Amino acid sequence: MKTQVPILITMIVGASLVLAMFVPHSPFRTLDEHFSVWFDILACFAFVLGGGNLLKVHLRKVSARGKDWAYSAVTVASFLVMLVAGLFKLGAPSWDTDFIGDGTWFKAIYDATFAPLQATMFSLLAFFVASASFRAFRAKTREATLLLVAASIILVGRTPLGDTLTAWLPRPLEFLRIANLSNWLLSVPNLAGQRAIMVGIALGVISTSLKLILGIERSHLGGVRE
Amino acid sequence: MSGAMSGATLADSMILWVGALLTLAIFSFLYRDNPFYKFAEHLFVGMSAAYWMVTGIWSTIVPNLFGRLYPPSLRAILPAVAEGTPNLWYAVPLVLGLLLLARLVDRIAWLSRWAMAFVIGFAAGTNFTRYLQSDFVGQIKSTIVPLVVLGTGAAGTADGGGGASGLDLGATISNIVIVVGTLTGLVYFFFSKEHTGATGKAARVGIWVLMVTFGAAFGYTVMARVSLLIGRFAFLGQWLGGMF
Amino acid sequence: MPAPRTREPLHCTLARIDRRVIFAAMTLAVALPMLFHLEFPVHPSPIVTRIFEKIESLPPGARVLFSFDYGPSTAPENQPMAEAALRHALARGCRVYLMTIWATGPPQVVRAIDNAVKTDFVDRVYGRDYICLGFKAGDQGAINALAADFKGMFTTDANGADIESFEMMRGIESTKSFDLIVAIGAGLPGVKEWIQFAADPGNVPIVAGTTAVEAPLLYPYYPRQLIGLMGGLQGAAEYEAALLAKYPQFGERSARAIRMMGPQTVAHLLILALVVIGNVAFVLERRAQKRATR
Amino acid sequence: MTPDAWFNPAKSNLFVIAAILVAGFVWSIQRARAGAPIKIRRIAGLDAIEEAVGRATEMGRAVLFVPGMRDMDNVQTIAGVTILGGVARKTAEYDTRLIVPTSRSLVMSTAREAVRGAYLAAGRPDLYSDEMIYYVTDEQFGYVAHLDGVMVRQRPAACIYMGPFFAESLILAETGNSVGAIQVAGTAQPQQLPFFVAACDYTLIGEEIFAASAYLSRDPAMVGSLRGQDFGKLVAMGAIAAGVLIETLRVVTGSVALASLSERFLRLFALNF
Repeated sequence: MKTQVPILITMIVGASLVLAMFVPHSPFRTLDEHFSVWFDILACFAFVLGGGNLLKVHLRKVSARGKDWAYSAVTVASFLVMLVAGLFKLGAPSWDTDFIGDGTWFKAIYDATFAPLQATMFSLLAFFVASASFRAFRAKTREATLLLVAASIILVGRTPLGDTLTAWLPRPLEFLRIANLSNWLLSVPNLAGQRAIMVGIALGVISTSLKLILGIERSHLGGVRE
Repeated sequence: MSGAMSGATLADSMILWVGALLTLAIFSFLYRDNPFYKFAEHLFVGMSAAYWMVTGIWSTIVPNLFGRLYPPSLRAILPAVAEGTPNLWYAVPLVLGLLLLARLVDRIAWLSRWAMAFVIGFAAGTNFTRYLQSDFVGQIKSTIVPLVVLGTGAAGTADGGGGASGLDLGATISNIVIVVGTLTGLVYFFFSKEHTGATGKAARVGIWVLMVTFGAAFGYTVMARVSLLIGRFAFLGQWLGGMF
Repeated sequence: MPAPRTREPLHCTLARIDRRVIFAAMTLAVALPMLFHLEFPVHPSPIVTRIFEKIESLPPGARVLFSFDYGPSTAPENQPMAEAALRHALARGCRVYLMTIWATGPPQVVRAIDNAVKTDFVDRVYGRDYICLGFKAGDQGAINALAADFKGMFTTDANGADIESFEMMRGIESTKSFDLIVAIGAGLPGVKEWIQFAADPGNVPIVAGTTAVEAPLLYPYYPRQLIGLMGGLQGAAEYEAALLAKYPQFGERSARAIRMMGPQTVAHLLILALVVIGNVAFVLERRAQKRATR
Repeated sequence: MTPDAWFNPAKSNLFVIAAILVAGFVWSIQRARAGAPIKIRRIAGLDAIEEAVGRATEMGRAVLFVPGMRDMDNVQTIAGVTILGGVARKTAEYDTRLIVPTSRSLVMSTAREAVRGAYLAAGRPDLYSDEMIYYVTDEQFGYVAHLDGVMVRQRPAACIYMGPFFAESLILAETGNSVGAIQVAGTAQPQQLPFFVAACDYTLIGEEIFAASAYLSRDPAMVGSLRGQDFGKLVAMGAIAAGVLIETLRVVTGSVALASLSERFLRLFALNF
């Protein structure tokens, strides 16, 4: 029951979805679409599971009064405030309006906190890009040097300065202008590399899927092979 | 930038202030970990978990589960859906969802594996077909190009070299690089052959191609990240401009 | 390297540079050019010029579909390019149709209408010259459906008014009814899906603008399946430059990306300088090590 | 095509290609099970995991494992969780603390099964606790903010990132580096690979992440599937080489017969036959 049934479920669901590509007959025709919606629904139950787990972890920290328990209280409080505001559509004119419409508390909290926090975390990347450039991008090997050269051409090529720097090149050497060079880099070697990676990944995905459907891969079930 | 505050309501300026202070709290992490960052981090975690939960409930569970299982239940919330006919198949995801929640109770936690098995099967089935079609077969097809290009001004190359007649040198070189690059890149990924001898040489060329790819991605990504930082600074400028 | 005995070798000094110094440098590299309004002259590259020429060639009354497939998080990159192309299409007297397949897109459409249409083209009439169709869910499925039956998907405009009540919607059957698609995107679904599901199957001309991160992934389509591409902020700035050269009346309002390219360029130079300094330190260090082992 | 047919002829070419690939896989797996010796090349990134766990043990610090930013419907996440099983087996043997924050609760559930199984297999079920693996938030940057906090406060000696990663890759790798952790990463997101390659000590590139579970387990059937993957690459390379040859000859000779052959060959790879 604990291992065999899950393996059987995985096998049936996976195999019928693969068949669905070739078999237009019902029920296969709409299987992909229905299973997608089912998965979305399950993922939403998972939000409840996740939220429950989050509360459990942080409430335990609060009640134990360990180090930094006050911050856990911040997490619990902000979780509950956002949850209540959203589930009860606080501030909305009626129940049949959008839960994140204008004037709702949910949207106001979102605008004041969620949106700037997200954008700022995102923009931290510019700083980390700078420190990584200094620390990590070193021409240790021939490979690393290639990466650096390609990156530098793009970095300079995508600014007004790069244009000015190489605009003097005469017509027969036009292809060496940095804008042209960076275009070529993107549309030729970059393309080849992307393709090799994509085909490799596709085979990796196909192989993993097959192992799951055939029940060979089962470590996600805690399954040590019998 | 300035003047944006004129005519702003109290609520708007509060939103701006809270946003600006939280922006600074996150930036302070760059100096080192500190109570402001810790506060912002814990706030972010709690709020965003609830945000996704609420969004999931209103945009998926309500219309796609209850709305299909028993539409009349939604008369007050989604009148447009309430007239539909019940679809009992949606009892299956309901049951699977409840099985998933069994994880919260230790004694029956193993039942959640059944729901997980569905998810894994779904992943295996859909990804198998999707990757086979667009990434495996699709990419093979796109790589089939002639190694020799005749005529002038052939589209697809940026360097536009070549002469007035006969061979288009630029396009020819580009196509050779694409084919050789793709093939040697694939050789790099061989697992059952050590990278020695001819395989080793091909794999070597393959890794060079991969490195150029990574370099290009690096350059472009740097550009995008800097633009976002400029956007954030402009936001702080708007806040500062509003203060004076 | 003949350094005096009392001073520590240069590579040690360089290796000890704190991350925070680099962070401070980055802050200054962005903030100072913003404060002092540093600007560089921008020249459009061929891949952007082709977009400009395409829109320039459209006759008055041509139908142009704009899709704003991005949210606030990438607006610094996407918004200037969307507005520049929109201004250009309106200046040519085209009829423009604005929509989005991103749930976070509608506020961006509204902003573009406020910034571009309502300031520079006050004489244009809603429903005759421009229309806001709003958001449509379904990702690439939505594009696929629009390619078959446009008004079947958009039964109303963004404000809920019947689609048939608008003069400019007459004769729109599918995406094939448009003379040009302008897709401004930040990821999935985005430009790639517009090419695959609408432009390619229906043979509709398409031009695009994307974030810098997305741009390398779209080069395989240029120039056959995609007429031109604005990649990141630089792409947007180049378009603004092309637009201002022909239509100087837009002035400062259509130079946002050009202004942002000032700090952007300085930041790029900083990154390059950091790479160089890092590598100098690395070479010195390796040399010192070799000497020590000898 | 009639909507109620039992086979869609427009997909018959895909069916044949899929059949060839599947047959290659099954044959390789059967051969490996029958005991045919299969050599697998060294994958440095995977060997580094053992080293990383060993170092964490010496230093008495934790190992942080991040399974990426997507849900269980992503095959990379499944691969990540499988690798986590291998890592957990090592931390169980060495009695090293393991921290696994997840951004999806389904990933949390699956990861708990995998880690519990690994601790059981290593004979140390007493060391396992559910608290090692916990859900943070689905929000990308909320999760990153938390991971950064964990890194600077708990100072793990090893950070392992395996799964689908996006913009956050560099924030994680740089923060991990600033606390002096040894870092091993693996992802199949091409845009993020340069950052992992530059900022981490070892990186599994693209397909290598899918080879990891076979590599770690050394189970014959799993190793056989790697052979199957190589067979698939040979199929791809052969098809490309043949196609390029035909196309080139067509251009050089200008022959009509070759033109129709090349057209037919390309049609074999059409998405709708």
